[in-house]
Amino acid sequence: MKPLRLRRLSAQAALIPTWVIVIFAYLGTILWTIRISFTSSGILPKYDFVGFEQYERLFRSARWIISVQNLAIFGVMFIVGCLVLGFLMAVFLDQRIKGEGIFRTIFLYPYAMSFIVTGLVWAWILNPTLGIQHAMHNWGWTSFSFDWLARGDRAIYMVGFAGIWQSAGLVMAILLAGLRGIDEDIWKAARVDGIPTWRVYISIVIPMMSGMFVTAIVLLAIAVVKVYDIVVAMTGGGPGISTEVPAKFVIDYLFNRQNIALATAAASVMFVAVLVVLGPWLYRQYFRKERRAA
Amino acid sequence: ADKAEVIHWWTSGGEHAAVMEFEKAFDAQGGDWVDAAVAGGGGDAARTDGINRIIGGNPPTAMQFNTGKQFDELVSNGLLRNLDPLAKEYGWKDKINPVLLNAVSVDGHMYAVPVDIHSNTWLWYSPEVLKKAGLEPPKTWDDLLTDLAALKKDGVIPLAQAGDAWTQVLTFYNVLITQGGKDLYMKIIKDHDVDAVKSPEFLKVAETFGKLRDYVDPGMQGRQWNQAIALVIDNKAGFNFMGDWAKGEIDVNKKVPGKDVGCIPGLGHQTYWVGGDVFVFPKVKSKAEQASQALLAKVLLEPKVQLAFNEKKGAVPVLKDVSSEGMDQCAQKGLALLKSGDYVPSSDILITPDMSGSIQDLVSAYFTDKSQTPQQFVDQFAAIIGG
Amino acid sequence: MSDPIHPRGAKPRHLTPGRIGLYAFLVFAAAFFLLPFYVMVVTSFKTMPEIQQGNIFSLPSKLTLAPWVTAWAKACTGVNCEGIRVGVLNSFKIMIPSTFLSILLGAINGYALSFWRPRGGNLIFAVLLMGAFIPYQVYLYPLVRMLSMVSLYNTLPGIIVVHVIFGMPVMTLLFRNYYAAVPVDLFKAARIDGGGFWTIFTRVMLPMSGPILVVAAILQVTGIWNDFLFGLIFAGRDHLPMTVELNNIVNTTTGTKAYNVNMAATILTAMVPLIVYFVSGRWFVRGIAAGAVKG
Amino acid sequence: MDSSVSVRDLRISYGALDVIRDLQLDIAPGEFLVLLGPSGCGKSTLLNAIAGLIDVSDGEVWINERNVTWDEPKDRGIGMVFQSYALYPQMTVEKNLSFGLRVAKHSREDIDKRVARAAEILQIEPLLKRRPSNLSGGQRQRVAIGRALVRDADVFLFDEPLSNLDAKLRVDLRVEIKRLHQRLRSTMVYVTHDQIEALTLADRIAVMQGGAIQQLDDPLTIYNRPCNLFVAGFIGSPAMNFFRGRLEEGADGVRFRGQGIETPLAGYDGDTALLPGREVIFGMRPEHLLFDQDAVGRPGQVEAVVELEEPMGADSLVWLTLGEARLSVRCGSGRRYRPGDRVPLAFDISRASIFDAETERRL
Amino acid sequence: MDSSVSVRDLRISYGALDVIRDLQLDIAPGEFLVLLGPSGCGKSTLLNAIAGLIDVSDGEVWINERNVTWDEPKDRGIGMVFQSYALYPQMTVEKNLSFGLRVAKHSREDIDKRVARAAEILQIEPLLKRRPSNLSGGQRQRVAIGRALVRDADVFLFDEPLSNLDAKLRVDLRVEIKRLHQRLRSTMVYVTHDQIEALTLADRIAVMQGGAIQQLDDPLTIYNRPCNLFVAGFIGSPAMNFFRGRLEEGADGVRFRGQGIETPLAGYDGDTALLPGREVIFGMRPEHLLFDQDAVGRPGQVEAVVELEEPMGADSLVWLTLGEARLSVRCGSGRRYRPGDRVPLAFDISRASIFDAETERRL
Ligand SMILES: Nc1ncnc2c1ncn2[C@@H]1O[C@H](COP(=O)(O)OP(=O)(O)OP(=O)(O)O)[C@@H](O)[C@H]1O
Ligand SMILES: Nc1ncnc2c1ncn2[C@@H]1O[C@H](COP(=O)(O)OP(=O)(O)OP(=O)(O)O)[C@@H](O)[C@H]1O
Ligand SMILES: [Mg+2]
Ligand SMILES: [Mg+2]
Repeated sequence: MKPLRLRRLSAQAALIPTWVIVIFAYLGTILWTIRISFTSSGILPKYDFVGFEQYERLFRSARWIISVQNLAIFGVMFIVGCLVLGFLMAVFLDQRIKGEGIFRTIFLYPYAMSFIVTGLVWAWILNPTLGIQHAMHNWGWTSFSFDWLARGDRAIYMVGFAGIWQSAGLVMAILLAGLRGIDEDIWKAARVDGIPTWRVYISIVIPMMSGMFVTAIVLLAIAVVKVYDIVVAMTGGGPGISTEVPAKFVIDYLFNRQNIALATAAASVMFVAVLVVLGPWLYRQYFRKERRAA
Repeated sequence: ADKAEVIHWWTSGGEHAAVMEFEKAFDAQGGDWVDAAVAGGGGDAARTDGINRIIGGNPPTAMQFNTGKQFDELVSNGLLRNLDPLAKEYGWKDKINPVLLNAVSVDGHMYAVPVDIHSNTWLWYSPEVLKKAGLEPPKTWDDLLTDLAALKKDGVIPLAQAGDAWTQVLTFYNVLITQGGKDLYMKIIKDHDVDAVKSPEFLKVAETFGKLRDYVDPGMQGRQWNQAIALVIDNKAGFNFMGDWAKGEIDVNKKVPGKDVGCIPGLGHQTYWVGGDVFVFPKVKSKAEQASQALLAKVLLEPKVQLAFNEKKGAVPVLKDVSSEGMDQCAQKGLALLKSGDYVPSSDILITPDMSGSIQDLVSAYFTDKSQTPQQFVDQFAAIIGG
Repeated sequence: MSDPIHPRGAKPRHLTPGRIGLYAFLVFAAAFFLLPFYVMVVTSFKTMPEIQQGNIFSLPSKLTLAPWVTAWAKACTGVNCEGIRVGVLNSFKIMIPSTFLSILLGAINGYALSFWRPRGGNLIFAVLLMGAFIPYQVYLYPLVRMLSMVSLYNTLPGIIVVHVIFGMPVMTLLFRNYYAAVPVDLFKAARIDGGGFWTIFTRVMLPMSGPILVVAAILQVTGIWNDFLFGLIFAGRDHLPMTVELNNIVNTTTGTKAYNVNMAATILTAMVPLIVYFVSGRWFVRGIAAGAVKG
Repeated sequence: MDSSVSVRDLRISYGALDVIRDLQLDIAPGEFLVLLGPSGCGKSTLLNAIAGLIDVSDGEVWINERNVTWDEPKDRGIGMVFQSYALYPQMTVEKNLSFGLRVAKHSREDIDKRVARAAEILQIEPLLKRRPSNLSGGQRQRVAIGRALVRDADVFLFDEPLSNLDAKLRVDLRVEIKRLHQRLRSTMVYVTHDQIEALTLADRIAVMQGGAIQQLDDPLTIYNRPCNLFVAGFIGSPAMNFFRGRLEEGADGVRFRGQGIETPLAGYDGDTALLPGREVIFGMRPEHLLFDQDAVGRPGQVEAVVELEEPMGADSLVWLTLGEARLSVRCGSGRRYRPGDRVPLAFDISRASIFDAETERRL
Repeated sequence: MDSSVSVRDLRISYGALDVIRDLQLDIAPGEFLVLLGPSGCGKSTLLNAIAGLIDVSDGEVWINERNVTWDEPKDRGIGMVFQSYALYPQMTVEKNLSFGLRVAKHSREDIDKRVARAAEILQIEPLLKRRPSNLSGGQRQRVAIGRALVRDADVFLFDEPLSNLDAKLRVDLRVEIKRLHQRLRSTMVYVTHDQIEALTLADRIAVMQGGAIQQLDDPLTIYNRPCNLFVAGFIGSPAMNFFRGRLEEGADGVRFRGQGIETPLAGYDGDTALLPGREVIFGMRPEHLLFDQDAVGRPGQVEAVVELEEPMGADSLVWLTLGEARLSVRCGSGRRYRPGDRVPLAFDISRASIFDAETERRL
């Protein structure tokens, strides 16, 4: 028998706060959430059992369906947009340009500001009677029309647009770090091979930076699933319910509409979806690799 | 002095002035008002905060709710103080307007103090804009639609509508109550009568409401209620549907309700749609705080305070025996309806926040999407009421 | 250079179209990113009538500082008219310990998970990773209950604990990745030198975690400083951060919204994170390079 | 028992995989033992087990007559030097050296004394105030050794301490380590996969493969009388030349025949009798082949064709083909050979090694 | 003019710093030229300039009689192999080899043919479908060479292609590169700081220091007749033994005296006359010292004290002290020497090198 080893004990002891948080704040909450989703609770939890009633109602709800659709649209647009714009900015900043520090700060600052007001400013800028369209009309271009934020079928794209504005800088920073980490010799080898620069980026550099892209995508995906502030600040879910998102659905039902059972059902669906969609991928990214390295 | 921490969401200019009246009166009687205003979303943030604090065992002394079912469940879980002893002491049950008394009572026990009566839906108009366009204030819904069309032709914003969903719901109820009538409203909202929803009358309501979609401007999205009424006040738009709290904004702009800005309590059936604000008093342990609650409750319902508060708030006092003297034209019209019995309880009083949320989703989706037909609207409405 | 057939010496440099396009893109992108900030700044210096009449993009015709004064010291919410300055101290009181503790805990987790591989380490990490994807609001209700059970609800330590809880996934992820890149030999050397868990952590690992500490600090300072919801619900009346005040001012619906005041208040509130970005932006990229490479 | 380090029945597994199986090792006090073997054979694992940095699955580790199997690394009286130096990057050299002592709460004077002594031995006094990032590779390595020195360790463990350095520096530091050992006379266990290091440094070499020790002997024995095919092939650069064939009865005793070679085996320095008929592998080191002038008139002389000559300054390597076989010969740098030259070649049987083709053990 | 690569008046500067100054170099077609020098001397910079990967500050680069100073790397007819391999990690070996051709829009058959040929030459056919991460170091190196091969380059440039590999593999790949050169007969320019590689591979070696070429000669000349002290010290492992002293007139001609040594210099193979009175440095390679039995009875015989012996299998290195001087001797692995042994020592003057103490040039 191995004697108990002190060093293991101190490592375990150091993790006690983490264990407490993981068990109570995370695991406990998740289990509680799932439990409540099977009850008929209103504003306060009630521990009865009504089966899948809340889930049935959830999937009958037009707002939930729209929320999920919007999440998909927003998610794809936001992640792709941030990656593309962030990557372009990173690539251009990596060309030994003058004033790199200034540009970098400009690209990053939106991430430092709360969306409560930057969202409002975007709502203005995109508002047809206040913003760009109005300015263009004032300047004489009266046929100019840009009213997507006011159109139910287009508004979600504008939300995505503002989201990209906020987070592209972060992606830029991550990818810039990745670009800086690429072996100089790869560039030389590609030049000797006569490969055009854009081709090097697409065929060689991007695949090489997959680690950085993963980090960026994980951070962006976390933001997508939780997207709330930006919608509230820019559209409040409107016009109508055309820019509703799941997190807002959960929150509205949690406290305003006083139906925590439905809210937790929605949250559980989100959780399961994340588990199913991202779980295997996260597992591969963070656990399988580790086993191999060990 | 005893501290009383009060959560509310009265943060706009008019509301700020009004709530100051409460504070002054309370402090004058030895209390110590600790203000806990939380703005935003028609009280969302404030309610989130308050409810969590009650659950967390650290309740505020008092907390604002809208008249209605928002706090029912807190009552059934025994989290709110029963106000019956106070009501008996001060004789509130006789003095308070019965609609409101009903609304703050659960199983005959009083759990909240109503502080104002609002009519949640009026039609406001700009006499100047109408005059310029050579129009008369409308008498019927058809008049209104004609006027709107005329204004649209003139290039004026016909209907100043805000983008927030709840303002669109107000507009909808205005059509429902004043075009469809009190009975239709009660059958649908109180009795959840699906047949009433499927009746031709309701379809007509849906059609009229749908027609309004044509008269809003593209700037609606992102506009808040006060900006919408401001358009009417500034003579930039013809009409606006909003509750009587709009008068607060009119006052702040140094205009006179009923004169500079016209008010119509209903185009067909003139009806007072009773809503309002209440304060609840969560159960607290400390005796001192309980005393504070008692004091605050008493102050809130003192006639003098009621008058001062409601004047600033643009509402009507909850006490039956207040004189209409000194009130503006619009308030007087409202009070007359109240006295004549031409009133209905607001939907908040009749249905759960859950259902009212579903209705809100439906109404705002319909109002902002012209491709939806009235019939679709009716069917979905029936689904909500029926299920 | 004169004889193209016999090139000699340095290649002649041209300002190539590519290079021009590159700067054009950067300037254009910068303009796009600065647009909202520009609108905020010019609006904050305009008078209300001008805002209502004019174009949101135009420069103020008459510069006024009044909105800034109002935002800082006079703006009303409810019955109080003290501007956003009331929350500043609270914001610092919340942010400093929360940032410190969440980074510390994240670092300990990352360190323990990378080097000591304790039992259940993978479970911790998996749960944290999944937990990061759930909207915060779902946690509110149970957290309120739990914190009130241990009498932390509506206290300064309570709000700090909440920030620590929600900072944990990303902090742990950052530090775990960073320490995974530290040669394990270093850890072994320290063990032979007699270091225990804490000695190695405080005297060997932490001092060499500079770059990632910068990244963690930047993320946490911005996140915690900008938080509104947790501050509102968990901080308690005496510790409300300035974002609650900001929300009250911005979402307050005075007759015509005081947009100039709102903008000034926002810029004032954002000052701290902006300064942090400005000062440490250089290290941010370096730190990310050091910490996030492994994905 | 008189041994400084002793490993008994050691088994180490990662999950289901046994990396080390039933390993026995006794190291005498003051001995310089080198663990040599290809990458992944378990050298570092064994060293880490001795140091207490990984838990053993079974067996015991004794250091200085004490069972330390479950002791903490710091309590084992060892010092360790790593391939990547593993210096604490944010500490000065002095702090690096004294860290362990400070952790163990030694007195200020004691620490100063020990650091000064180590710095003097390693001649790094001028570097004491610098950070590792400002040191050259060789200097870093010295500091890493110093860290073991200050601990007054009885046993020094080295894990490929020189493999990150360039060739020239490696030679210098190798000599320094050897001198250090002569001066301190501590027990040293040294992991490497560089055979020159192993041969030059070791009192005894343990050649490992697949988690087991193949041969444990002094360098010359390992080099000249490798106990099996693996050891023979692993040691020596360029590698020993091997020829497959069989033993046959000839006029002058047993002969080897195979791959175009036929040579009598008289004078073979073997362990067992050579039985005719056996399939064997016949091995000759490049420098033990008799070549050109030296080969003329020797028994079993053949002719090989030059493929390539590699001059190395002091001597040359000549790569030859002989039938299908390809072999290398080391010779003085006198004459130069051109590809295609035909050169006589013979075998110095007294230095050959013959292995059973099946068991691969030396005969 | 008959040269494959020619560098004229080359100057390369980073900012104010001239890394390479006024460098001239002519490489004959089919020649294997090695650039050898300590780290930071500008080897890679020169190679990159030839490849067109950095812009020259002044001067010209000619490849195959064409002035390519301003040409793009791909248009220079070169292939390049990097120390870190620089393989494209996400592509299979086949894709790695063919990527340049695909981009240049070669026909499918042409690509296949070239890849097949390169794969055959390098014997990497079985690896074509693998990713670089699944290859061993040696295999990666081969793929990197293959990438240059498929380009049908006239000139191959290697930047320390073997220094990331372990010793054993280095020997094998060295031989392979040599064979490749014999087979292809392309011009090759090879950067290394490993002198064994330089000696074994090169037709000519350019020894560089501080951005300038010190000596450009064939390996044996460089080894035996280094033109100055730097080259002498840099080449050879262990390094040449140096003794400071002066030339004196003796009975038997000029003698060297210094650091406890006195020896006649008759038979010195020098470039200039040896003038007595000159301060000089006397250098002997470890393998050219006469030692033990060999030294007995030689002129200028002295006695040295053994400090350390390093057996290296094939031979041994013995480290000696002689007065204050410390020196190394390479000898056969017959006898073993113990520290403290006193052994006779003499000098084979015909293989010595004598340098002017001031100019450091060979006399
Ligand atoms: N943490 C681990 N988990 C699983 N297998 C491991 C672990 N560490 C080492 N191994 C395996 O144990 C074997 C021995 O590893 P070890 O590091 O001792 O080899 P080594 O002889 O030191 O090699 P090298 O010369 O490359 O350093 C290898 O096959 C390796 O894959
Ligand atoms: N981009 C650069 N900026 C400034 N100096 C440089 C740059 N690249 C190289 N140098 C300097 O030029 C000199 C020559 O560098 P180079 O890489 O050619 O050396 P090297 O001989 O290849 O060395 P090594 O053997 O270490 O690869 C060095 O002193 C180096 O510091
Ligand atoms: Mg190892
Ligand atoms: Mg180099």
